[in-house]
Amino acid sequence: MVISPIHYVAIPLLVAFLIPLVAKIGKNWARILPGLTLAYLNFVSVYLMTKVQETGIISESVGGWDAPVGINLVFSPLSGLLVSLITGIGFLVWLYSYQFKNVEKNESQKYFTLLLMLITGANGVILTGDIFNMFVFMEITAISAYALTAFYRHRNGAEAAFKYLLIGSLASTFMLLAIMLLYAQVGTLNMADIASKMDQVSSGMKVTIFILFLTGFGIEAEMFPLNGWAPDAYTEAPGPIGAVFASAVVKAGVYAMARVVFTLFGYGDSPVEILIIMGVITMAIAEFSAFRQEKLKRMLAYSSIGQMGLVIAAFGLGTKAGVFAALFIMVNHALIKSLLFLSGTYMVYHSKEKLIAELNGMAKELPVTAALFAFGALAIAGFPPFSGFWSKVYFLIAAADQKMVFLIIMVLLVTTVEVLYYFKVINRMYFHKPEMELEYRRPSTNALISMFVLTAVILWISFFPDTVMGYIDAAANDLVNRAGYINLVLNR
Amino acid sequence: MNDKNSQKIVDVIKNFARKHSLFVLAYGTGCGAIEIPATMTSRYDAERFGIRGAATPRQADVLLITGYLSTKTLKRVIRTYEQMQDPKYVIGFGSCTINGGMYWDSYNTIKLLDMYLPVDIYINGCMPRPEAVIEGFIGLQKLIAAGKAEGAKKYKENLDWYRANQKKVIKNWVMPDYNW
Amino acid sequence: MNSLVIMLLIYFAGAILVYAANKFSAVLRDVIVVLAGLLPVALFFSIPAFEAFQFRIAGFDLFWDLGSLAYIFEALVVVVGAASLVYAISYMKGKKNLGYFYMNFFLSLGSMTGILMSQDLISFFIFWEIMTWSSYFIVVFNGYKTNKIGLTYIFFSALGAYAMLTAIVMINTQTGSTMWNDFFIAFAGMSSHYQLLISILFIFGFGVKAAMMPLHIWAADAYSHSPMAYTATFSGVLSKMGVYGLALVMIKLALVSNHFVFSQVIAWLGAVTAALATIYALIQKDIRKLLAYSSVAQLGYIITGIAVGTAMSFMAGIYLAVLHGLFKAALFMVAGAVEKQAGTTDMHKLRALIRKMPLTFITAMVAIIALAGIPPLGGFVGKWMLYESLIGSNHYFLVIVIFFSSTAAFLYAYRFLYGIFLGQEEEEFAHVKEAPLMMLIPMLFFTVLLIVTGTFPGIILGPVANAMNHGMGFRGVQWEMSVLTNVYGDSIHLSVISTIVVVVFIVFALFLILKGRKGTRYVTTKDIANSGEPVRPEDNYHFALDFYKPFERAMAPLYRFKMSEIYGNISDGLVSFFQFTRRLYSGNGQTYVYYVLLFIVILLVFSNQLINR
Amino acid sequence: MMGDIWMTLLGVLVTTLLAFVTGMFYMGASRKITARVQNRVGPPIYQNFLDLIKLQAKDTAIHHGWMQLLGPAFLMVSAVGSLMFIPVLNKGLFFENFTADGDIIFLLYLMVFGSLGMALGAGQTGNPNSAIGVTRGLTQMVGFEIPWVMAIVALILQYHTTNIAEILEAQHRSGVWSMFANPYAFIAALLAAFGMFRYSPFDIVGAPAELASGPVSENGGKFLGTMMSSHAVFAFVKLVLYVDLFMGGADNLVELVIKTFGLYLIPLTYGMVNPRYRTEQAVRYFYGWPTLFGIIAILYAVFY
Repeated sequence: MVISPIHYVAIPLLVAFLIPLVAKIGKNWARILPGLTLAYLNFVSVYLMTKVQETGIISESVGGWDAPVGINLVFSPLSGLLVSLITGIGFLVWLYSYQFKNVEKNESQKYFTLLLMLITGANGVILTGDIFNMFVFMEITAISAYALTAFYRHRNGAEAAFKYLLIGSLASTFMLLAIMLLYAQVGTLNMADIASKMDQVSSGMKVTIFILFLTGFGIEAEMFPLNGWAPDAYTEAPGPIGAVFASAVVKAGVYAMARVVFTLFGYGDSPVEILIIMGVITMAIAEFSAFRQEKLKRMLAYSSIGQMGLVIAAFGLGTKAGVFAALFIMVNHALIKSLLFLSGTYMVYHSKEKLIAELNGMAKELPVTAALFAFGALAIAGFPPFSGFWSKVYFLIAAADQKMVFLIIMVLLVTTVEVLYYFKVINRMYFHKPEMELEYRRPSTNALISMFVLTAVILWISFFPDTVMGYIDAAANDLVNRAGYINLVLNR
Repeated sequence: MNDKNSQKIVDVIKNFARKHSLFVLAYGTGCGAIEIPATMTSRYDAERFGIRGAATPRQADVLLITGYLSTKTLKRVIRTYEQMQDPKYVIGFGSCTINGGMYWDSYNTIKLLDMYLPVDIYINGCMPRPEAVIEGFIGLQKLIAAGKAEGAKKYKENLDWYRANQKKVIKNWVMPDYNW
Repeated sequence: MNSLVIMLLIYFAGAILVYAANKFSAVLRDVIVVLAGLLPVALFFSIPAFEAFQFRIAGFDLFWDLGSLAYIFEALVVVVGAASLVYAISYMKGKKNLGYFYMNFFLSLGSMTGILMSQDLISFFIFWEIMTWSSYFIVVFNGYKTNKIGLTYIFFSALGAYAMLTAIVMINTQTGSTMWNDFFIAFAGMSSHYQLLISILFIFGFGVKAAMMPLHIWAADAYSHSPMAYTATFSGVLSKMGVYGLALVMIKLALVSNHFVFSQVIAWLGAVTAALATIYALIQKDIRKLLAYSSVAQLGYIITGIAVGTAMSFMAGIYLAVLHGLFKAALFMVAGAVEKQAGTTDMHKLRALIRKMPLTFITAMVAIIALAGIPPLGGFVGKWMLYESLIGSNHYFLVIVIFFSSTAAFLYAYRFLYGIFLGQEEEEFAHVKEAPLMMLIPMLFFTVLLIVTGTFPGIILGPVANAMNHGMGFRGVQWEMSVLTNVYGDSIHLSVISTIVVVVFIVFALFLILKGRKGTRYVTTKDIANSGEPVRPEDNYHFALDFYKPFERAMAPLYRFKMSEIYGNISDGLVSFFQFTRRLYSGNGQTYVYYVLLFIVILLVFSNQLINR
Repeated sequence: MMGDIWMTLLGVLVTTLLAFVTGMFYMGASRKITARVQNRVGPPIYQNFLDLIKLQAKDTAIHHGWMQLLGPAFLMVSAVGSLMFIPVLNKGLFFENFTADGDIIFLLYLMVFGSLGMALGAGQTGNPNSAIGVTRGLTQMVGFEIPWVMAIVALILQYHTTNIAEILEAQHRSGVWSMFANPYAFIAALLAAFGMFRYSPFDIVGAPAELASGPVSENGGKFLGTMMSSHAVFAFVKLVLYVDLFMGGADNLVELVIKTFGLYLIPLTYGMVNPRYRTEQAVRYFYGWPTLFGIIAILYAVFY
C-alpha cells in the first residue's frame, strides 16, 4: 500500500465506524484499535514530512479526478505540520484516556469513535484543497465536538453542548453562505482555482464573502465576540478532550481562516487589519476574563482563547515573519495547552466544581502532576528558556518589523495578566494549605507517559528550537507563497 | 615622695573637688522639697558652692531627704540610695527626719531616719529656711573636706542592722540585694 | 572548555544535582551546595581572563563574554552567592522543600552570571527572566501569606521584563542585530522617537529590579518575606542586576551627556526613592522590613550616582552598589540569625540580645556603620564620592535630598541595633545562643571585608576605574588604594583617618575599661535607676513602641503620601474591569448568538470602509 | 622621621589639651553667664574641672555591658578625631595636625560617629529614658543637619574646594570673611548651631525632669566624666570649625578665643531667653527659616 495523505482522512473514519463492530469481539479492542490507528497515522506523518521536505508539496487527487474538477488533498509543509501535530496529540490523548473515568467502561466505544471522527474532521479541514470539502470536514469536526462536549450526559454538559451547537450552526450557515456566493461568482470550489479567479469578483462582493468567512471560521477559531461557546465547552468536555479542542478543533478553524485570507483572497486583497484588531481584542478580553475565573478548566479555556487571539493577530501581520510566528505559537500552544489540560484534569479529577481553590496544596499530593502543570504554566506564559518564549519573541519581532509598537505593548501588557493568573495557580498548588478534604487520584501510568512525552517535546523545542523551526519556516513559506500553491495544485 | 604622701595629696585634691561639686539628687520626698527651688534659684543661689541638681542616682552625690518619709516612700528612697555610687552622702532635712516632727504619732511615717539610712548631717527646722539648708550643705562640705562624711561606709559595715530595721517597717520586701 | 560556560554550568548543574541529592540524603545535598557555591569563587578569582563564547540558537546569535563592568558585578555574585549558600546550610536546617529552595537559589545565581556575561540582548533577556522566576519561587517559599507579595513581585518584574523585550525587538528591527554593542553604536543614528522610546523602556525594565521610585512597591515586601539566606543575595546582588543594566544604558547610550532631562529625572527619582524609603524604613517594626526599605533607599543613592553620570558619581554609584551588596548581605544574615535563634524579628518583641549574640552584634554594628556611611568603614567612601561628585557637578539640591535621607538613615540604623541587641533584657530570650558557626563564618567574613574596604577602597575602585576606562567610555579615570580626590583636587587619606580613629578609640576604650576595672562588674539591665522602684521580673521597660513618634509627627506630610495606595486603587480598578470583561461571557447561549449577529452586522455595515482602506 | 612622629604626637596632645581646657572653661563660663543673667552669683569659672575630678574620683561599681563601657570612647573619637582634621590656627606650629588628610564632608560624618556610638552605649543600659532621649536627639539631628549642610554646600560652591584649610585661605585671599561674603550661609549655619549645641530651646534630648537626663541617665562617675570632657572638646571643635569656615580663622590664640567665645555666646544667650521646643517643633523650626536661608545661600553662591 502506498502511503498517501488520504490515509489521514480515510483510515480514522473507517476505524471510527469499525469500533462498534470490533467491540463485539472484545471490549478492550475498542480501546486499543484507535491507538493503533493513531500510531499508524503518526508513522504516516513522519514518512510524509520527510518526503515533503524532499519533493515539495504533495497534491493527491481523490478518485483520479484532477484538481479544479475533482477533490484534492494537499500535503504541503503547512498542512503537514498541522496534521502531524493533530495526530501526534491525538495519539497522546488516546494514551491518556486509555484509562479514564467512563472511558474505561462501556462508554469507550462512543468516546473513541467521536475522538477519531474529530481527528478525521480536523485532518480533513487542513488537508483538503476544496472549499466545500473543507466545510464538510468542519461540520464533521464540529458535530463530534458537540457530542464530546456532552459526553458526560449531565445537565451542564448538555447545556454547553447546546450552546456550542447553537453557535456552531450559525458558523456553518455563514460558511455555507460564503461558499455559495463564491461559487456563484467564480463557478468553482477548488481553492487554488478560486484563488486564481479571484480577480473576477467585484470588491464589494469580495468583502461580503470575506466577512462571512471571517464569521464562520472565527467561531471555530474562538475569535471574540464569536467565542461564547468555548469556555463552556472546554469546561464541560472530558479533560483530555479539552486538549483536543485546543490543538485540533481550534487549529483547524484558524488554519481555515488563514487559508482563506492568504490563499483565497491573497493577503494584499483582503481587509486584514480587522484580524489584528480582533486578535488583540480577543486576547485582551480572554486574558482579563481568565484572571477572574474560579474554575481551573474555564481558566485554561480563556487562556486558550487568548492564545488564539495572538495567533490571529500574528496572521493579520501578513508578513512571512508574522505567519512564521503565528505557526510557531500554534505549535507551542497545541503542545503546552495539551499538557496543561492533561495535567490539570488529574488535579481536579474527583472534584465536582473543579475550582482553582481546590488545588491548594496539591503539590504535596500529586507532586509530579503539579510540577508538570507548573512547567506548562511557565512555558505558556512565555518565560524563557521555555518554548513559549521563542514564539513570543518571533511574534514581537514580526510586529516590530511592521512598526506596530502599540500592538507589542498591548500584547505584552495582556501577557502580564496571563503571567499573574498562572502564577496564582502555581502559588495555590505549592504554597497554600489545603482548605478542604479532597479525594486525590494519582495519574495512571499511561497518562503519566503521555504527559512526559509532551513535556519532553516542549523541552526539546525549548532548548533546540532550531530543529522545529525549519519545518515551521517551510510551512510559513508555503502559506505566504500564494502563486506557488495555485500553480502546483493546478499543475500549471 | 612615698606612696603615703602622694596618696595624701591625691586625697586632698579629691576631697576638695568632692566638697565643691555636690550633685544633689532632685528627689522631693516630702513637703520640704518646696524649699529646694528657693535654695537653688536667684535669691540664695546654691550653685555658687558647686551644688547642683542631678537627674538620676547614678550621677548624684547627695541624697536629700526633704522632710517626713512615709514607709511607702522609704522603700524607694532606700533603693535610690543604694543605686548611688560611692562616695555618697545623706542629708536629713527638717525635724521629721530627726524625730518624726509633727508626724510623731503617725502609723505610716518613719520617725528616726538614721535607723534606716546613714545620715551624714541633719538640718533642723520645720521647714528649715534656705539659709539653713545652705548651712547644712556647708556643714557637709566641711565634713567631706575633713574626710569624716563616712555614712556610706557605716551603712556598708552595719548593713545587717539597717536591713533589719528596714524590713521591720517594709512588709513586702521584694528589693534586690545591696551589693556594692 | 570555556571557563564562562563552566561557571554557568556549575550553577545550573548544581541546581539540578542539589534537587536530586535532596531526595537521597541531606548531607550530600549540603556538600553539593557548598561545593557548587565555592567552586565558582575559586574559578572566578583564579582565572586571569575569560574567553568569549559564541553560538547560535533559534536564529539568534548568542555571544557570551565578561565585560569589565560585568566583572565587578560577577565578583559580587560569586562571593555573596557563596557566602549566602554557606549561611543557608545552617539557616535553612529543619525546613522543608530544601531541594526546591537550593535549586532556585542556584538557578538565580546562574542566571545572574548569565546576565552579566551576555553580550547580546536575547540571552540577556533569557537569563533575566530565569532570574525573575527563580527568585519569585523563593519569594513565595514561606507559604501562602506571601502569595500577594509574590504576585506583586512577578507582576512588576513581568512588566519590566516585557518593557525590555519591547525595546529588544525594536532594536532588532532597527539594527538587524541583537548584540549590545551593535545597539550602542547604532543608537546615535536612530530617530529621536526611537531613542526616547527605547531608553524609556530599558530604564523601566531595569528600574523595576533596581526598585526605582514608582516601581519600588514590590521590593520591601519581597525582600523581607523571602528566607533571609536568600534575601542576602536577593537584595545584595539580584537588585544590582537592575543597577548594572541602568549603568549600561545610561552611560553607554550617553543618555547622561546628550539628554540632560533624562539624567536629571532619573537622578531625582533615585533621590526621592532614597528619601521616601528611608523615612518608611524607620517606622517599620520588623527588622526584615526595615532592612528591605533600607535596601530600596540605598538603591536610590546608587541610581542617583549612575544617573548623574560624571566619572566620580558613576564610580560612587558602582562602588556603593558593590558595598551595598556586602553590608546588606551581612545585615540580612544578622536578621536571619536573630530570626533563627530568637524566633522572631519583631522589634516590639525582641530584647537585648547583645550578650547572647556578641559576634552577631559586632557584624551588625560594623555593617550598620558601613551603611550609615560613617568613617572609617567602606560605606563612607561611597557616600563621600557621591556628595563630592554631586556638588562638583552642580547638583546642589539633589545633594541636600540625598543628605537628608542619609542622615535619616542614622535613625533606622540605630533602631536596628537597638531593637535587636540593646535595651532591657527579658527572661523570654534568656535561652538564646550565639548563631551557629556556619552562619557566623560568612557574617564575619563580610565584617572583615567591610573594615578592609574602609581603609583600602582601591580594592573595589581599581576594577571600577578599569571598567570605566575600558568599555564605559570614560577617559583617564584615576584611582588610588586609600586616597580619594574630588573634582576640586582636594583629597582625603583614608589610611590616616583609619589610624586616627582606631588609635583614639583604643586609647579611650582602654582608659574606660581599665579604670576601676576591679571595682566594676556587670549588672542586668533590669537594674536601672527608675525613681527607686525596682523593676519586677515580670515587668519590662524596654522602649520599642512608636520609636520615632516625634519624627513621624514632624514628617507627617511625607507619611501621608503612600505609593501603595495609588497602586491599590489602580489594581482595584483593573480587577473590576476584569470582572466586567468576564461578565461579557454571560453563559447565556442567546447572548452569544446576539454577539455573533452583532459582529457580522457591524462588519457588513462598515464593509465600505473595509474596501476603501 | 622619628622626630616627625614625635612632633606630630606632641601637636596632637597640645591641640587636644588646648581644646579640652578651653572647652571646659567655656562651659564654666556658660554656667557663670547663665547665673549672671538669672541674677545669681553662679559657680566659679573653673567649676567644671572640679566636677570632672569628682566624677573621675567616684566609684563605678556597675556597668550594663561592654557597649556601655565603650560608648564614651566613641564620643571621644568623634571629638578628638574631628579636632585632628580642623586647622585650629591659620598658621600655627602645632595645630595643623592632619588637616590635609580630611575634608569637610568627611568631618560631617565623623562628627555624628560619636552620637551613634554614644547612642549604642545609652541603649545598652536598658533604661527606657536613655533610648527615648536618643531617639529625640537623632530626630533633632535630622533637623539641624539640613541647614548646616546647605550652608556648607554653599561654601563649597563659593570657594570651589572642600578642604577647610583652603576655604580659610580663600577667605584670606579675597580679604572677606565668608560670613560677609555669603551671609545667608552663615545665618543658616548659625541657626543650625543652636540645635548642634543643644542649649535650650533644643535641649529636650536630656530634659532632666522628664527623661532623667536622657541618654546619660544610667551613666555616672567615669562615664559622665569622660562624656563631659568630650563635650568640652567637641564644643571647641564646633566653634573652631565655625570660625574657620565663616570668620576667616584666627592668627593667634587670643584671636581664636575672642572669636570662638563670641560665637559661643550666641546660642548660649539665645537659649537663656527661650523655653524648650518639643522634638517635632524643633525639627519644624529647622525646616523653616534656617532651611530657607540655606536655599538662599546656595542660590547666592551659585548666581553671585
